Amino acid sequence: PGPAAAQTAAPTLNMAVGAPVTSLDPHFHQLSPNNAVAAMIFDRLINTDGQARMQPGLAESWTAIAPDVWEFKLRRGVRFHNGNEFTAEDVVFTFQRVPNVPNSPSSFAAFVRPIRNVEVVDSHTLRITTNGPYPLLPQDMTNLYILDRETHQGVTTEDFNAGRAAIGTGPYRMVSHRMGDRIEFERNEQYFGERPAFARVNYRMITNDSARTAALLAGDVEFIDQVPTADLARLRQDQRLAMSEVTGLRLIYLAFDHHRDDASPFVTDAEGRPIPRNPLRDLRVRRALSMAIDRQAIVDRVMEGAGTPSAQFFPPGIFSFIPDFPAQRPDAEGARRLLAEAGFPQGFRITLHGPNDRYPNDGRVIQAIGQMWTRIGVRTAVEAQPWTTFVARAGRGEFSAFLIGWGSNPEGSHPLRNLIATQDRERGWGASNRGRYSNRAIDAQLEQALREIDDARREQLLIAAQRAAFEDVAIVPLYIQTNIWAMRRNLQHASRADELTRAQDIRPR
Amino acid sequence: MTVYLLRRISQSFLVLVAMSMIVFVGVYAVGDPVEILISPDADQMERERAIQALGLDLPLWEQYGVFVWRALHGDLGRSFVYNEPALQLILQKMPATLELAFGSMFISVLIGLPLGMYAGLKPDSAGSKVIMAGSILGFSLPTFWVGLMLIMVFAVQLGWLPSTGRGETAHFLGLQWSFLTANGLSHLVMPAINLALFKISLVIRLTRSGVRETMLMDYVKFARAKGLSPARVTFVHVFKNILIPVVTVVGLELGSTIAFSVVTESVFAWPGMGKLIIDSINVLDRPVIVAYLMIIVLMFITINLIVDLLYSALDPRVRLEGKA
Amino acid sequence: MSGPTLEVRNLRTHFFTRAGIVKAVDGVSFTVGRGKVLGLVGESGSGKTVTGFSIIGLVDPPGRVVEGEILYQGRNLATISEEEMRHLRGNRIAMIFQDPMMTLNPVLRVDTQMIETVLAHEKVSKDEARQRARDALGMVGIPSPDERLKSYPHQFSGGMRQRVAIAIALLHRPELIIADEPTTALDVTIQGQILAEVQKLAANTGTSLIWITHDLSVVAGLADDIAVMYAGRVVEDGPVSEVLDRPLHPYTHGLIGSVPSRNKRGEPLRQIPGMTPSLLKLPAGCAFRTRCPRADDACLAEQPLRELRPGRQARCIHPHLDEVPA
Amino acid sequence: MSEQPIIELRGITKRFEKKLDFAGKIAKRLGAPVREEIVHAVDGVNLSIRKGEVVGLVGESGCGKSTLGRVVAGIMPPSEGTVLWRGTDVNALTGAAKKEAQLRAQMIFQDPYASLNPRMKVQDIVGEAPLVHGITTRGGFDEYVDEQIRRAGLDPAFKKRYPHQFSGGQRQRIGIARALAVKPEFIVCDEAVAALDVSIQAQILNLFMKLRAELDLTYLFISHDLGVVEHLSDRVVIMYLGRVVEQAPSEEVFARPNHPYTSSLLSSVPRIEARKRAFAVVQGEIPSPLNPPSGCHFHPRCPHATERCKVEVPKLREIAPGHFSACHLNG
Amino acid sequence: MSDVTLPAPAAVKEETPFRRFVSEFMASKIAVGGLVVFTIIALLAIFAPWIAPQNPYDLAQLDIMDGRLEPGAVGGSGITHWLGTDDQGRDMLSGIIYGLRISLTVGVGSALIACLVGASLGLLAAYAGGRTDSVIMRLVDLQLSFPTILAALMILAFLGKGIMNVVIALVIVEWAYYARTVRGSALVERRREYIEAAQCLALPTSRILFRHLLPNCLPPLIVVGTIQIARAIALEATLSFLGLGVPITEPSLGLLIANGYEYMLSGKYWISFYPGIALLITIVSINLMGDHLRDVLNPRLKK
Ligand SMILES: Nc1ncnc2c1ncn2[C@@H]1O[C@H](COP(=O)(O)OP(=O)(O)OP(=O)(O)O)[C@@H](O)[C@H]1O
Ligand SMILES: Nc1ncnc2c1ncn2[C@@H]1O[C@H](COP(=O)(O)OP(=O)(O)OP(=O)(O)O)[C@@H](O)[C@H]1O
Ligand SMILES: [Mg+2]
Ligand SMILES: [Mg+2]
Repeated sequence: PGPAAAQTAAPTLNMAVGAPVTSLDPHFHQLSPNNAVAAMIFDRLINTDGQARMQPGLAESWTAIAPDVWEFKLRRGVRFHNGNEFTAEDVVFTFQRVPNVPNSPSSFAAFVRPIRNVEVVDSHTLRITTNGPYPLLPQDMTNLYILDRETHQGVTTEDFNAGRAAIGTGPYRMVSHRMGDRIEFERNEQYFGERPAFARVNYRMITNDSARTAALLAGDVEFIDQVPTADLARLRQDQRLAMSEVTGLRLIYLAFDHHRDDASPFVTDAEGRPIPRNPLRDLRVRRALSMAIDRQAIVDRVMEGAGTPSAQFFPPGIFSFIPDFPAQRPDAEGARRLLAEAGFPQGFRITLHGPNDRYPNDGRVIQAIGQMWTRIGVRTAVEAQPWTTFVARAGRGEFSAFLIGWGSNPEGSHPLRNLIATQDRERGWGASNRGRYSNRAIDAQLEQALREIDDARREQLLIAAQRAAFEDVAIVPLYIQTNIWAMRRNLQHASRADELTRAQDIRPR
Repeated sequence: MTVYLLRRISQSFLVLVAMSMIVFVGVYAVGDPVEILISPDADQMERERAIQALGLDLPLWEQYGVFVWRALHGDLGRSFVYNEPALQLILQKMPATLELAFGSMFISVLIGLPLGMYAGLKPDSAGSKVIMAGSILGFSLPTFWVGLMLIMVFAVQLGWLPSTGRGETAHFLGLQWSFLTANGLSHLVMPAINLALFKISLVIRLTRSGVRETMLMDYVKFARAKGLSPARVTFVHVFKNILIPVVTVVGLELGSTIAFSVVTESVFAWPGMGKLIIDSINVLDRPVIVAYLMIIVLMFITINLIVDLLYSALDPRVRLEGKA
Repeated sequence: MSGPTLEVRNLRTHFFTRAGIVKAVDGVSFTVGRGKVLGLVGESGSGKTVTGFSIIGLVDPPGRVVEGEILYQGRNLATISEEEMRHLRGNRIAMIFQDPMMTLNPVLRVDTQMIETVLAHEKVSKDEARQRARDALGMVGIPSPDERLKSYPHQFSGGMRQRVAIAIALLHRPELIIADEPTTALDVTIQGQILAEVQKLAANTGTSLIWITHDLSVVAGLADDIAVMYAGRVVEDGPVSEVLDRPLHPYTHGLIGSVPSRNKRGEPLRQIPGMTPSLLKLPAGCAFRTRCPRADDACLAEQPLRELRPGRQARCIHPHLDEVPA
Repeated sequence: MSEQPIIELRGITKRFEKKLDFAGKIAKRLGAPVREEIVHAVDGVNLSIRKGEVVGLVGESGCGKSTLGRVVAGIMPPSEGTVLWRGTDVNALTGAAKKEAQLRAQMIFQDPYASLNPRMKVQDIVGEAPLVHGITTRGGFDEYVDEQIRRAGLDPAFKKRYPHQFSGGQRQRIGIARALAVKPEFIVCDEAVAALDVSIQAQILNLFMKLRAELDLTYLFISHDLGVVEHLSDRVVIMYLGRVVEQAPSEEVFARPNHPYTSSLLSSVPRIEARKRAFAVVQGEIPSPLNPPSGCHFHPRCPHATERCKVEVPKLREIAPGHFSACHLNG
Repeated sequence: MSDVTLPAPAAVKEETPFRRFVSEFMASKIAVGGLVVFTIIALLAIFAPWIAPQNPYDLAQLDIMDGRLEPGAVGGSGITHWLGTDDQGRDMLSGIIYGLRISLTVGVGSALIACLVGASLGLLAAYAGGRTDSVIMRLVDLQLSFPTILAALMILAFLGKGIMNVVIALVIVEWAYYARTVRGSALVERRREYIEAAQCLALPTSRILFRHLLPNCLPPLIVVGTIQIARAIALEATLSFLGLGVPITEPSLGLLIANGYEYMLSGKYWISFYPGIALLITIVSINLMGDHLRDVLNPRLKK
């Protein structure tokens, strides 16, 4: 059946997502589910495609006219849902609002902080001056949703949630919103870009994994995201269903206590006595622990194939991917040898921590790693706990080794700056460097890359810095998650590496 | 009566204060909401700004003081996550939970009372043994497991009922209710049954033991000695007496159902308060947690009060003045 | 005047318990004449209450009437259907229970409990039934019956509750009232009041009464005839004055002897040695044998109720034929 | 009979108050019809009992007999007044002396089923207190308990049994053994035979009298059965709504009752000698102790009541040697 | 005087309350069935290390390559997994036997401790009355309106993870039920004459409380106890479902079920089904006993 037939048959799309949308205010809380919905209602200057590559959005083009000056040419004839025209003033207004959203627990302010000055050249041209050379400005612009100066003057988060202010230029307009339950959308017939396939969308939130799958199987919804890996095999076999998959941008990795020279809190010797020095400071030990892990087995057995073993942040095809750096092969023998070299022929004991409600199968993965480490003589106790308690303790550096994940912007500087770089309050580096890894050489390379406007040269610098970090086992990358959506057979979906689930990506087959 | 109410109110007030303090200290100990809420790539500056924006920079006792001060003015704080008044958030979700709780209570009484009466009147019959053994199943299996089983059978396999969600709603008293539409009602059935299972067992058990004890009372025998029909003896003399414990326990259960239908709500994606509180606990959204508990405590107190009043309506021997 | 209101012949009611068969009533016979008061006395546990329940057919399992005839105006109540029995109960035969605190349903108003009794046996309007209830309350001397009808039992004192129970028994002007120790739980002054009511009643309406008690003094003042029970059997019966003044059976003799007013002040009371045997294993022959000063081997044989004097029967081989208790 | 009273009650008053709590006080301020509820269970009772005497305490249900008994037995402190034990104030004592005084007065309860702990063996019920108080030792325990049980007329072979295995009369004997085991001099019998059958009642009453003779015990015998009291007591005290209305030697009371209440009480008692008699009705309902009538409490039911009875509380006055009565009719 | 010493009541054998209780309990076939099943379960749990084919808590004995094997399959280490394996390659049969152990420890342990705490407080409340009573009962109210999950989270935060901490969480949740029950019956028992008799005998208060009052409040306590054991086991399962239960490497029955829950839609029924059956049997057996206990211990139903 052609698209037209499918459309008349099902003008409404019922879809369910696994993470609740907490706010329709696009500048209130940086959270994937919120961003996905914002991307349906609003637009950004620069959009991203399924592979996280930049595409013209409300800006038709952008160029660096000086190392610290960017010029954006805006699209003409774009109108907000209420008919107001989109102009450069709206962008300026948006930049002003972003840092001033009251009570925001996780604001978007960091994206406008590098901006020193915005100059409106004409109604559809902007010149943005940054504090020093800032190559990441376009990347930052992919995160900011543009509001209308007239409409959104003085509106509050509640106005967005109530629908009064949920007015953008995006492909859908919001019809109704029941917090934490569902949002109903209607197609924006005036949309400047590709016309979405469905006239109405019923966007439901079903947080329980099995319930979401059941809703799809029962036919209550036609499309779901975050397909639980346990159900993959069954869903793949189901003739009525189709899947859409893409390797994402979220790396699951292990972090170690690099911070303590003396005893690390959850490490003891093979007999359970304290060890006065922290073995995890020894590169050989870290290598051994990484080597002991059979990533392919974890991906196959625990993740049911929904992942790609990796030794670095990104999958191929992403800017600053290290081409000749394959995932570590398991080598228990080699690992034992390295341990012996490092002075632990009997191994030692360690507790591996991790969350049990954050990433798919997180609790299972740490158990599997526990098995593998125990097999090379590192007797591992495994402790999983809810993210709520886990993350604060991890942040305070209370653990010796723990599993955690990181979803990157598609640019090596992003994970490097946050996970690897030495913690530095001034520069805002190392925010999530919970193992307190520190390597001055890498810091220097990163600093240089962050001033390099030329993409090719910047990529080389970033590759070198990443390589150095992984060779020093700053963290132990495990695998990159695959994002999976499931739908009725008569639908198709343009998958997205950035995990956003949006109605405009779904079309009848 | 007035004294009784006053006493209840003053005691309730103390309970509220104690509860809010426990929650404040408890949530503080569990973790740091900023760690959970903030984007992981936010730098230190961002973090500090967020901490300040949420008022978490003050010492705990000062935060508590601010809370109390505002609470006395009717403001229970704003949600960290939703940036909406916590009270409003909770009240939005309340109808969903209320109808689920009342639905399940209704089912459990509808099924439990007759079965319990039967089991009590004929304690040695095979039927009553089956009922009693069956009622154990009601609380043997974890709710989440039974819930998914229901979905599998009735939604996925048979396709009789919708799997999850709340369905269409209709306006009534300015709120959205799903029991008023056929579609909404069909959504309500399964979660309500899931939640009712435990209560059905409870009601059966209570009713049975109540009937057995009441049947032995002299006044039942005297009623028979008056020549009343067995039906009148059972449905007037016995029934009204067993209603007393049943109403008490069902009332208290209603409270805990409203408060803690967390698991059922999450399995059936039922957008009620239970899901709100578990979500809020997961992100340590303290204003919502505190406001929620305040409301729950108040609700418990109110339900207790209503139960007591009902109790005295049903049992004329109980005079409220006499109770401590 | 035709025959007696009630004639019980060789009634046996047994309880089939796990521990064994409890022969609570084991061959009881007596007759209640029209308008007469029969006092049924005996020790605690001797089967008085069970006899009463057997008559109105309310013996609960594991108990059962296993033998005997209960002839009420010629009909054998032991064999009629439950439905027929129900129409007699509360209507022609009424019962008043021992404990006034427990006989009225605490959660129903007094009027409900009275009106339902009227409606159970007669098709009358609710208002008429209420009128009847009010009259009955007035009859037993409850002041302002209209208000009292609207009360709950707990708002009444014990004596008033017992009077309500009596009023309920009177609603249909029954031919027979079985009163099971209705004053045992009450004070002497209140007891006096109730006894006065009952007397008035029997005199005015011609109702027959079975008055169950173990208080001989009450029976003395109230009854025409008396039947003494011991261990599930009637051991002696006859007119009140006869039995009390010239008891035949040693048990009756002992019982009367223990009443304090029959003893000299300050001296030890006369007492029956030993205690009531368990109904589960009664000694063979005369059940009183083990406690009886006159017992001998002859008592090992079963004794029938024999007429020893005109109108006087007793179940004893060695009756007190000549002595008069002090 | 010796001269000094073994026990003397002076102005004993016992009130049961339901005080207003904080909420109640506020409600009262707000005009709610609440008030403190006070039951004058015992109201200014004076009584002295000589060694070896049996004093019968008679009255209607709820008139305060048990409460007075409990005060005398030391289970309850009086609200006002003093209990003098051989001339010393019991409440002024402390420590060992107090315990000693407590043990000298014991109580036997009405309900033979409720007054024994169903989960204790007879030997523990009887022997626990003597052991705790050092009256006997572990070694001498068995012998001591046997002796107590035997004295109460039970077979010591049954001391390892539990109360439910005994009949009412036997249970009452266990209660007696328990009281006697701490070697009391004075025993309060609170309706100790009310729950028993006439034939068993006779056994227990005989036991009381035998023990009195053997152990030189003094009794306060509470009952509403005038027949029993008449048989047993040397002196009778009659109470009405918390007050003593008449007090006289036994023969005197039954022969010449003075107070109208006593007369009506006596006339209500059924007697085995009286055949087919007409029962008399005492006028009026028993008043609530919560809200007792003014003046003489009995006036609403009294056939001879005058205006004075409604306002003035009559004093207990000696109208004949040893015969006291509280009635205005006595002039 | 022949009449002073009464003859013995005609009882055949020495009957203690306990013996009588046992004989009455044994009279019900269903209750005995429950007892037998429960005994078997308890023995399985106690002797788990000698019975289970594998130590499911030893990570060294697990291999994820054996994960999710079907019932009856033979794993890499040569063990036949009669009930299949879970995602970690844990033998389900061993997991269930060990899981029973934890579930019973948690259920019985928490019920016992909660009973101890609750009963003492309830007793105190009833005996002392007045302000003590009010304070304790308001605490009970507070507890009953406090969400289990939040309580468990707080304990997790204060004390970290572990079986003992789950027990503590359950105790904190459950003591209030016991306190309420005991107070209720103690209020009645306190007015009995045998308590007055004990006071009259000048026995110390503690003795009166624990030797006289407490034993007479036991029957309702035992009944509540059997129900609460079942409830505690089920509650632990729910906590595990929410990620707040026992450590994941030492799964209880509840955690096994919660783990298998995710596989229920995928056809790998055994991961959740068999532990579910084991839990069902355990709870049913406890409650069959409890139900009958309730009847045996209820004096009003006896004649
Ligand atoms: N349901 C029953 N099961 C077994 N035995 C019973 C039952 N009901 C009564 N009995 C037995 O029947 C016997 C007679 O009991 P009944 O109540 O008639 O005595 P009673 O003469 O009325 O005594 P009381 O003066 O104490 O009321 C008693 O021994 C009692 O134990
Ligand atoms: N603990 C108490 N609290 C409140 N009031 C009480 C208490 N104990 C007794 N009373 C009241 O005190 C009054 C006297 O009671 P008491 O038990 O002394 O009477 P009694 O003469 O022994 O009655 P009975 O003959 O029924 O045993 C009654 O009105 C009773 O309600
Ligand atoms: Mg009887
Ligand atoms: Mg008394």
